[in-house]
Amino acid sequence: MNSEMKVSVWRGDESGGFETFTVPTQESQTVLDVVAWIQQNQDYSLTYRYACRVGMCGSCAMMVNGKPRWTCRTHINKVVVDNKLEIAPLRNLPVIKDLATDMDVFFDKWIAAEGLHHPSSTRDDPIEMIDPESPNRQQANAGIECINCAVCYSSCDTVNNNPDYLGPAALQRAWTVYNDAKDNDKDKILKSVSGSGGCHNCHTQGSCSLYCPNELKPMEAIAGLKRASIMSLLKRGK
Amino acid sequence: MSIIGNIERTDTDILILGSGGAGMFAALHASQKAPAGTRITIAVKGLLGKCGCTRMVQGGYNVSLGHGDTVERHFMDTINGGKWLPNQDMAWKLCEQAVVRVRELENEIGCFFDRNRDGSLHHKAFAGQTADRTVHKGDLTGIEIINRLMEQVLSRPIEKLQEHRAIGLIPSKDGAALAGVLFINMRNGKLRLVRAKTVMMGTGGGPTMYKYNTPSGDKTMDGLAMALRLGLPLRDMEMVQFHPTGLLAGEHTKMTGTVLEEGLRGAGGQLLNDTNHRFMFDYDERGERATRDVVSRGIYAEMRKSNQPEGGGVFISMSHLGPDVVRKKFSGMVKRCADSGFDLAGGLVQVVPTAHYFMGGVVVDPDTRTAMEGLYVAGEDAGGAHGSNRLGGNGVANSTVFGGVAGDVMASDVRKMNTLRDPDEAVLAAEIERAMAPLHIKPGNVQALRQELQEAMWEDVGVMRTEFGLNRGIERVHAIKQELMSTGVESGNLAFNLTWHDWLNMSSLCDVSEVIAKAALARDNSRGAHFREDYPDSGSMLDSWFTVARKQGNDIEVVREPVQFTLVKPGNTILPSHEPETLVGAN
Amino acid sequence: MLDIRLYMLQRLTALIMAPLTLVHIALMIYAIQGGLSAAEILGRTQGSIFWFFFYGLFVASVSIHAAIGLRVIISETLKVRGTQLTILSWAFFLIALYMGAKAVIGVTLS
Amino acid sequence: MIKPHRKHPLWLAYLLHRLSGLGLALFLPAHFYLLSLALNQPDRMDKYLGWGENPLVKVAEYGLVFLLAIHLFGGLRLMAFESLEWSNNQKTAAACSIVAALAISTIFFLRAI
Ligand SMILES: Cc1cc2nc3c(=O)[nH]c(=O)nc-3n(C[C@H](O)[C@H](O)[C@H](O)COP(=O)(O)OP(=O)(O)OC[C@H]3O[C@@H](n4cnc5c(N)ncnc54)[C@H](O)[C@@H]3O)c2cc1C
Ligand code: HEM
Ligand code: SF4
Ligand code: F3S
Ligand code: FES
Repeated sequence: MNSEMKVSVWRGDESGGFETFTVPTQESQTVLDVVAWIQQNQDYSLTYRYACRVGMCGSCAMMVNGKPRWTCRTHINKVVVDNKLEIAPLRNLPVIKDLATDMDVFFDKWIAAEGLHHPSSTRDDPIEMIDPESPNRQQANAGIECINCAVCYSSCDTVNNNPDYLGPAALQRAWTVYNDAKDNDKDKILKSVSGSGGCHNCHTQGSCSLYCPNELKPMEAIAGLKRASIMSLLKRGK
Repeated sequence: MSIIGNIERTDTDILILGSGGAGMFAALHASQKAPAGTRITIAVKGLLGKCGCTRMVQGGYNVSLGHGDTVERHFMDTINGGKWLPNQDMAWKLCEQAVVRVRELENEIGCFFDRNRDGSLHHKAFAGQTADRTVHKGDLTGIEIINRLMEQVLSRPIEKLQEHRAIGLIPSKDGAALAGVLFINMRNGKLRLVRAKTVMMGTGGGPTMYKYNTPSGDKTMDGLAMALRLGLPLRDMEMVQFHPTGLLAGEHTKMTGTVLEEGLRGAGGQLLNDTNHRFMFDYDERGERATRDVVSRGIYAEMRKSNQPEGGGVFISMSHLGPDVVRKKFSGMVKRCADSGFDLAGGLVQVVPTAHYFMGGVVVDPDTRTAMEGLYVAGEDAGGAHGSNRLGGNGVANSTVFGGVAGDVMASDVRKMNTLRDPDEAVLAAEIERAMAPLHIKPGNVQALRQELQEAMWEDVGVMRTEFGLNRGIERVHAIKQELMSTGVESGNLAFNLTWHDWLNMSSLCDVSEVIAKAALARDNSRGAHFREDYPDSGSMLDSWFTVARKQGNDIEVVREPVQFTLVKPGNTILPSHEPETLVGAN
Repeated sequence: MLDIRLYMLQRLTALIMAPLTLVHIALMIYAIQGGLSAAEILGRTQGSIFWFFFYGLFVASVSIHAAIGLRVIISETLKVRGTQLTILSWAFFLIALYMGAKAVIGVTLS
Repeated sequence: MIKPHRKHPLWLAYLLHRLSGLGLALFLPAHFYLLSLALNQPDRMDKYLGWGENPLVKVAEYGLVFLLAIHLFGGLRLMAFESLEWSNNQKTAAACSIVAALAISTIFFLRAI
């Protein structure tokens, strides 16, 4: 690899544009390191976001060469082509400045999908016995390690086309909660994912499952919700 | 001074700083217990739930919920681990309430911790414990805890101020109580004063002034620096916990310093020096499986011996266990190393001790109250629960337990507080002035100073300390702070101006670094995480004392206060006499 | 833009059409092979109740199915929403149904 | 141009399904119109069918059946994925449906000639 690369970085808000920097390449260097290097050495005003730097917090995701990725865990060898790199803020979210987006809608939808626990017991009750190998638990476990990085959300064109669409991460969370033996309001979940922004809008584009850095499968979770909601409609008329 | 008239001013009743385990639980409990109509606000330096260290918890959460374990046993382990320095009432509350908190997390918040085949909670054994006590969700326990908490907070009418960085605690006019908190709204660069009847600070400490460190990037000791400026007493400030195996990948990458999990050593991982010698047995008969502090010192000593110009670390080797086995058992770690270009399963990965957790913090009572009315502190910002060393698994227990306590206590205390207090405008003006100072001087390289500070602390106030080194460290920190005060930041656009925040980070880090060094100088013995080469002895347990530091004018004053053995004295135990010493391996 | 009702309708109609379409394609292959004329087609189908129901069902299904499909495409690409969208989808449905019905009647009944 | 994040089989299958559905929906009224002509003006219909000898129209017809076949198999693939417990063979299924569609329409095309 060359000892330098040309990095185009998005500047400004939605109406901004790319600016190009020359960045020295290093042996162990992630895309996040590239961005930080520019801020620390070339342009003090560059804005980006990160926290954990090890792929746990999901706050560093950006578009790298047009594909959404977690940048703290993306080695530049994986993405640099012809000594060039293009870095932009995540798609499908409002841009605050440069590489930082406003993730509020993403989380509003998470809650709107009822992606939260509906308790069936309290802190005074014992911990519920749950067989880790039971089919429901397996389904719930499949999506539980989501770090809400919004990579899937920004890869999905249905999100882009339909502002009401809850999106893959929120729906996957709803599916996880739905399969949790401890959850007490499954009807509420099905209801909230069956509306005009719900799971039935998913066209199985598959980008969500392809790009999820944790190899989760929101597409399959959404199919699960479609099934469950239809079954419930057929069985009970709701 | 005109800026002070320009800042935004808003009010709330209960204000919470930080969205780690402490902040989230405080917000939840406050919203459950406070009288109807109480306004609750949570302000955080990053995005809600997506910053701080609780999210990064890997190993798990200590709770005595099985295998014959008891609160008493958990308590005794905590006291022994902290080498008799913990505040015993806090430690007791920690162990006792952890049981309630884990049930709350499971039953009300919706966390799912790993189960045994029979459906019961799975507990694993963390080092330094006499029972299998640690509940976990794989090795991503923190994500599970914080995500579930985040959902609950987001679904409640709790005001959130994201990317609002607290920069000053503002007392009331008479100085008797806290009036509010000064923030920078990072997104637009504007200042905002939020008045509140009660404020809980849970900004999570974070020893990121060391060359190698594990915490999330947003943590820079802001809370402790603010408390220091307010004149509050801070305890155990010399106690910095190093994790023995941080990844070493070069100075230019943020991957450096991040934790390679404890389990690697537990499973038989070997530490080799640059001559391929497995050195840990030279230091301790338990070899790589010795406690964190011992292994950290072993590695540090080895690094000093080899004296490589590059400052290289030592190597962790797993391949003798069979690369495929390693790949399967530690898939997360193997992938993470691969992402920075290293082969953990088959090759050698360079590691160094890395600053991990800060035991020191604001002096609080077991109800999280501080010396100042209206201010509560919980989580890593609070001192006392761990004493000189924190057991693995007690960190997140501490932040969630005391965060919840703070929420409950504030919810009841606000009932007695009828009005908001008026801020001391002079302090407010001074805090604004302090934060804006770098914007008026010639811009310079803040990052270079951060590196200098991290070198200085690593070399002189690090894993092994001496009087000479500590004094030199203090001087170096002073010089760096001075340099910082004459280093400016480009002020053209204050919206999301990270370099301005880097500057403010440095300011907090310098202030607290000085306190760490001075407290370390005051402790002329070696306890827990604090090791003095010139005083290797631990001192008399019965006469144990802890350091209390506070700001006096421009100086830091450090005094010793005796530990009150309110529940158990050194040499004794509260375990019934028939109890075995350890339950690990018994079942 | 697609709630569970519309989704069900779209899938249901698709399921109905799938076998019908296969039969229709097979028929066309067979017909074209023999060289096709209007009279031939009509001869086969006219006056047949079976073909009336066969194509009638197809027309009903396809009108619903395509109207819902277009509704989604229109809303997603042209950002048309609300009443406007409802009017458009109904309009397509009714036109398709009307034209389809005319064709089926013409081909099978008269 | 196809944006980078879209360059993968499932997204292309989605695009294909949408375009084929759209094509069919636009063709449908025309087709019905033509058939209803059979009722009123059988001559004109014969004239149209006469065009069938025209290679261009052949290609167009080939295209229409192709669309129908693609859409049919794509739709079945989708519904199978949605309603059966999921399988990991999505991509294979997508590919197979296209192949099958091609095969059917090729048979049709060859026989027509
Ligand atoms: C890699 C790693 C692994 C760990 N593993 C374990 C483990 O297995 N078991 C265990 O028990 N403990 C573990 N710990 C320790 C544990 O994470 C912490 O002790 C605990 O989570 C601290 O919680 P907290 O709420 O006090 O702070 P944090 O969770 O760190 O939260 C601090 C919050 O305050 C915010 N903040 C900071 N400054 C400001 C400011 N100026 N204004 C506003 N907000 C601010 C931060 O952004 C953040 O939201 C680990 C720590 C790390 C770093
Ligand atoms: C023959 C059997 C058919 C089957 C099995 C079928 C199946 C489907 C399915 C499952 C969808 C939903 C796609 C999605 O949500 O992404 C769909 C969409 C659609 N169908 Fe069909 N269909 C059939 C016939 C037709 C016909 C004959 C037409 C038109 C005349 C048609 C027009 C459409 C349109 C316009 C869409 C919308 C495409 C989109 O949303 O991307 N379909 N079809
Ligand atoms: S599903 Fe994957 S890509 Fe989507 S938010 Fe969760 S971790 Fe990120
Ligand atoms: S990318 Fe979007 S359309 Fe569905 S399969 Fe994933 S949510
Ligand atoms: S910085 Fe946390 S996921 Fe990248």
